[in-house]
Amino acid sequence: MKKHEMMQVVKQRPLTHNVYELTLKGELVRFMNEPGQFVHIRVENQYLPLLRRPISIAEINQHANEFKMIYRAEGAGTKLLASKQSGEAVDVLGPLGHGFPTDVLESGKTAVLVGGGIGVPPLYELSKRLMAKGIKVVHVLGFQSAADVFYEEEFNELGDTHIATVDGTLGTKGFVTDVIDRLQLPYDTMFSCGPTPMLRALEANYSDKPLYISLEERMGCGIGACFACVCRQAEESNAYKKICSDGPVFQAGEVLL
Amino acid sequence: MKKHEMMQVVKQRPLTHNVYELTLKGELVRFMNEPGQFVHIRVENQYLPLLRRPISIAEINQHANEFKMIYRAEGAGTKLLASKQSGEAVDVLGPLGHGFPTDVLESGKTAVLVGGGIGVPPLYELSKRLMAKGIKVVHVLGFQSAADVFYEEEFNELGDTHIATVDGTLGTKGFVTDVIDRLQLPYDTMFSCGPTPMLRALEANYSDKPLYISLEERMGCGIGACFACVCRQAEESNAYKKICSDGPVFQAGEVLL
Amino acid sequence: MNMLQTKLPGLNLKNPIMPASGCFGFGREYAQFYSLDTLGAIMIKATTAEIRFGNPTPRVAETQAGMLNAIGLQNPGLEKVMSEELVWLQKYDVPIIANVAGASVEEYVEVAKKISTASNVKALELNISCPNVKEGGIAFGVDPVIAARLTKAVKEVSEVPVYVKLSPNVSNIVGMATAVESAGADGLTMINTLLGMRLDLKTAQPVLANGTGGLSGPAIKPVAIRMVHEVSQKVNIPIIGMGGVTTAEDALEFLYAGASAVAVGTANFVDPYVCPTIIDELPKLINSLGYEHVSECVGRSWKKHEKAVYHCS
Amino acid sequence: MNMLQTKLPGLNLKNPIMPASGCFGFGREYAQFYSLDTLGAIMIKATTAEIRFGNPTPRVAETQAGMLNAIGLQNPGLEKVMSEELVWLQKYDVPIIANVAGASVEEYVEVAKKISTASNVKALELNISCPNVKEGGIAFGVDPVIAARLTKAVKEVSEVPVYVKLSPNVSNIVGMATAVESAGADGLTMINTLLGMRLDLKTAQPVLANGTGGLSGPAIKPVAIRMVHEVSQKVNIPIIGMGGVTTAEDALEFLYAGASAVAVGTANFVDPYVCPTIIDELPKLINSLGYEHVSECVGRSWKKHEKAVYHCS
Ligand SMILES: Cc1cc2nc3c(=O)[nH]c(=O)nc-3n(C[C@H](O)[C@H](O)[C@H](O)COP(=O)(O)OP(=O)(O)OC[C@H]3O[C@@H](n4cnc5c(N)ncnc54)[C@H](O)[C@@H]3O)c2cc1C
Ligand SMILES: Cc1cc2nc3c(=O)[nH]c(=O)nc-3n(C[C@H](O)[C@H](O)[C@H](O)COP(=O)(O)OP(=O)(O)OC[C@H]3O[C@@H](n4cnc5c(N)ncnc54)[C@H](O)[C@@H]3O)c2cc1C
Ligand SMILES: Cc1cc2nc3c(=O)[nH]c(=O)nc-3n(C[C@H](O)[C@H](O)[C@H](O)COP(=O)(O)O)c2cc1C
Ligand SMILES: Cc1cc2nc3c(=O)[nH]c(=O)nc-3n(C[C@H](O)[C@H](O)[C@H](O)COP(=O)(O)O)c2cc1C
Ligand code: FES
Ligand code: FES
Repeated sequence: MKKHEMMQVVKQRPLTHNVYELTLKGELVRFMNEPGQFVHIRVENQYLPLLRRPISIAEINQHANEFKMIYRAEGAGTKLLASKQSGEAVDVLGPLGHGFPTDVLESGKTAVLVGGGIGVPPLYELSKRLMAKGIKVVHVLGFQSAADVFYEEEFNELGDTHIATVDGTLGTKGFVTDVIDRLQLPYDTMFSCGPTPMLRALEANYSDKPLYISLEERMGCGIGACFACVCRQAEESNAYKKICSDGPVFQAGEVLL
Repeated sequence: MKKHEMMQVVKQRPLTHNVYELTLKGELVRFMNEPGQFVHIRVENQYLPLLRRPISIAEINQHANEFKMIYRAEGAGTKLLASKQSGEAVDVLGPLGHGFPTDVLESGKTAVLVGGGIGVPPLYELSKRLMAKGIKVVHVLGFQSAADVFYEEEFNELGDTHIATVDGTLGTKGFVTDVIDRLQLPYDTMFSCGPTPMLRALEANYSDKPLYISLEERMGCGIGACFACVCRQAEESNAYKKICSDGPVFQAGEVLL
Repeated sequence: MNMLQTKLPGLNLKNPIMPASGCFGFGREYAQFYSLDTLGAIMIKATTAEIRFGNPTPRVAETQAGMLNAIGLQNPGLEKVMSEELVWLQKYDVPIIANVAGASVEEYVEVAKKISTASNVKALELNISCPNVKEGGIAFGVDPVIAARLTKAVKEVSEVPVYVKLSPNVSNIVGMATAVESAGADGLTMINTLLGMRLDLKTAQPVLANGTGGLSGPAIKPVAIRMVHEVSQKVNIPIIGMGGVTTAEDALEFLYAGASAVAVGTANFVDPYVCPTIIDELPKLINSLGYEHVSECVGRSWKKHEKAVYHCS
Repeated sequence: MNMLQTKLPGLNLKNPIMPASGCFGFGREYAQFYSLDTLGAIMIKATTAEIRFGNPTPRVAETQAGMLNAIGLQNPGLEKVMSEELVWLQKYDVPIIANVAGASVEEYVEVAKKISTASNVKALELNISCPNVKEGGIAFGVDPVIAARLTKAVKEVSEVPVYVKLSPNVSNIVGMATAVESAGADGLTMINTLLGMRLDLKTAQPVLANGTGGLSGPAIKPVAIRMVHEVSQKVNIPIIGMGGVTTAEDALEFLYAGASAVAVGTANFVDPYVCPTIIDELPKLINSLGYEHVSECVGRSWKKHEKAVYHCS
């Protein structure tokens, strides 16, 4: 299985003051078949930055051999990535890890997709796939502030989309959990990606129904070889799962948050 | 005195398979008034390569605020430099050091300029200035092979130009000293830049008349602060000169080769 | 003849290039990218008697031309390594160097005794130098007397040659090397990581949950080269060199310094194909410099060789 | 009040940023770029009793995010440094820290005694750790007993506070630090360079004529941060931290680790304006993180501070 390619930049587009959408083209797209997987990006063919950067796959277009990722340009690596122009190549390893299961729901059921900040992107491909299967999707997306919101329209086209901002500048003031509690919506399965405190809150409050969460951790190899990204398995004290290769998506309860 | 500037690339042009001519434009050119001085170039605004690269000033065009340097793209730094395109900027420190004295000769006298390989470039501006003063210039330039020769025509326009190649593919087969011995030309002062063994041979054989040599050494700061580029002074055992700030041009006998 | 063929105690290597311990797991992941048969050997992840979770996360941090790690010897434990990982590796024609760790001499001895009986384990690598293990690992790595005692104890039970992995965090690396040589070590591997730290700008706290971690990658290569150069002149056992190797040129620099073989760690994370690429390019590189066999390069920085092969112009 | 003002034994600094010894000569060259009044202090090049030529060239080699140097303590000698360099420096309002070196305790004592009488020399920096001096410097730097003896001898004759510069090439940096503290050191400066080597691909020989050299630059910062973090928790004298500082962020990391002031070495070669740039940016940086004075940052990685200033989102 081919996992490594110099992929072509098709488009680089700012979504907010510091969030970018990058469209890449190449053969690897053929292997991208699970929402929630990620790619491991080498930004420079140099020693600075040395390590690859893990970024979720946000949208897959098999037809055009293209995929999109959405990322926040914050540190050295992602800032450099944001400077890549159409026509340049980006060194991609992936798709990696295990994504969100879409076969746990039948047509007609309802899924709630809960995203926090830069955890929102992988939910987009997931939502598209769920909708294509006839599943009703509701999105609850949390951001710091109105200026940080992205993809609201795109999600709106797929299903109801509720925004929460910490400072109240858009949508509900507060956290995603405030929205979910307020909505009181009947749903069958919840899918989520975002900061760990958010995931913990979801696990604490909505574990009565199936809940899938996508985790983040600092990575070395990104493929399961270095033990950098490990979390404890819930049941056994020293047993562990690797987020990069066993995850990043786990069922709530499978691992300790 | 201003010594540092982000200078604009005006032109980048290959002269041989691995030698390039780079034309830069900027205010620093105003301070370039001595043939044989050098600039200290930071190729990347990163930590790789970390150190600056010393490169001689090959031609000064005060009128256009431009100067040329000619360099061999061999290691990491110079290869990167060769990739700089017109419109990009290059971080330049200089002009640095002390160059060839042109006031040691009067109009009507004869100067022999002896260059070896990538030591040839600084002799070009020197030759132009000597010629402008009415001094007769004769050039003896040594290279590995015909494929390595550059600026033959340019030098020819200023004065007689004799080429030596180690493999005999152009001009005299052998070293510059072979040419000088053969020519037996009457001259008043010799100026030289090239590999140390060449300079040693010149010093050994032609010290009866004034001889000025330009030295090379690995550099740290390039301005005299780090003691990386030091050579011994001939007369006193522990006395020293810094090539970057006391040189790179010395009179033969001033320092130990 | 194969110009990369390299013979070391217990090891008959197709080539002198191998992934370093902890940077290649037990090989499964990289087997997705290329056949492990390509490799000279594989240094597997440190194995302890029982399953270990290791340190809390974050466990890695990037630095200038390097990285810090504080994995903390996480591994599935001796039994699983033997029954699952080593058995799985048997399908490849590649010698395994088992990295042995523990919190006590007894644990080292237990792991060494058992793991050295696995059919594809051709040598042990005694990890006395992991800076991330608090219970005693660090003391083993910086004290020549303890290191020698441990080496001796393991030698007594091991079925295969024992290489001792040296820590660079010492005043006197030659003293450590000669101490374990006298205690019976068959070879040395060096260097392990330099102890380092990175602080987060916003929180002022260490990026690694463990506080300190081991520095690896290109940044440490000059230190590694210096130590291999020093030690190789003072011992009569071979050295497997490592620290920052990313290219065939880097590998050759280690051979020149005095290493007989070279391991590649961090670079695997950057480029999963780095080992086969180096194996591919090394013969061309040494040929271009006038050598006919990789062994001619070993120790060339300090050995007097009869034949001067390269003529600088 | 000046938010960068820093008080250390003997030193009343406008700001905690200063060029490191050996990377700034005696200031003349950088005075062409900016007024030396800008600097917190200046650590001048190591001074010995007599003029020294130092090591043969080449003396520097580039490495990944670092450089090796083997200058070998070249300097014009005590008399010239005092009569020419220090006198020239008097025109600036900047305290000088004189880096003192020698081949014997007697030489250190001689230099320390005389140079500490210069009116602008406000402190000495005892260079016990230069890895490029063969006659004994290295032994001073790795042996706590000798280091303590030397510190004591110099303290007895010095007219100004004495800072001891620690070598990172040791197993136990805390042991070295506490040894010189007990011997009377008023402060520490750390770290000096890591001993390293680079080999030339074509000749197989070391690039440096001296063979080994000292590794400096961004590559070594994680090691320096770790050592400052470790030592600052174990001593009661202030530390001037250094090793790879290139930006205000790097300087802040050293303060967090436990340094009270920060020196900049190699980065001066890359960007002659690096010190004034850091001095300019440091106040903005610490303000943006919620601090009002640079001293609030010192040791923040391990100290319990009353007021939590930054709130991560
Ligand atoms: C499975 C997975 C999927 C992700 N998907 C996305 C995404 O779709 N969009 C997005 O913007 N971000 C995503 N992230 C986070 C992203 O990896 C980090 O923002 C990025 O690595 C930071 O790099 P930098 O160069 O900006 O920061 P630097 O500060 O230069 O990074 C230094 C080091 O820390 C690591 N690091 C820093 N922050 C994080 C983090 N939050 N998680 C993991 N490693 C980190 C970097 O990879 C690098 O090794 C994902 C992380 C994981 C693990
Ligand atoms: C005063 C002076 C003037 C020079 N003028 C010219 C010129 O006009 N044209 C030209 O092509 N070359 C010139 N050189 C040589 C030039 O500096 C080196 O070729 C260049 O630094 C090599 O850099 P690299 O990135 O190719 O090599 P790398 O191998 O990447 O260099 C590694 C390190 O070694 C140093 N280094 C390597 N070779 C030399 C060398 N021969 N001299 C000094 N430092 C070296 C580099 O500066 C760098 O610090 C001059 C050198 C000096 C001292
Ligand atoms: C993530 C990681 C894990 C490591 N784990 C081990 C280990 O388990 N045992 C060991 O002896 N060395 C371990 N090392 C050290 C490497 O084997 C190697 O000695 C070191 O990283 C230097 O080589 P490099 O610069 O090529 O990475 C580890 C290194 C890294 C980066
Ligand atoms: C070229 C050079 C010369 C140095 N000379 C001295 C010296 O004379 N005395 C000394 O104590 N340290 C000397 N050092 C060490 C520096 O002062 C500093 O401790 C070290 O370089 C780490 O800092 P950096 O990474 O910022 O360069 C020298 C360093 C370099 C690079
Ligand atoms: S990042 Fe290496 S195991 Fe997950
Ligand atoms: S290069 Fe620093 S003194 Fe000449």
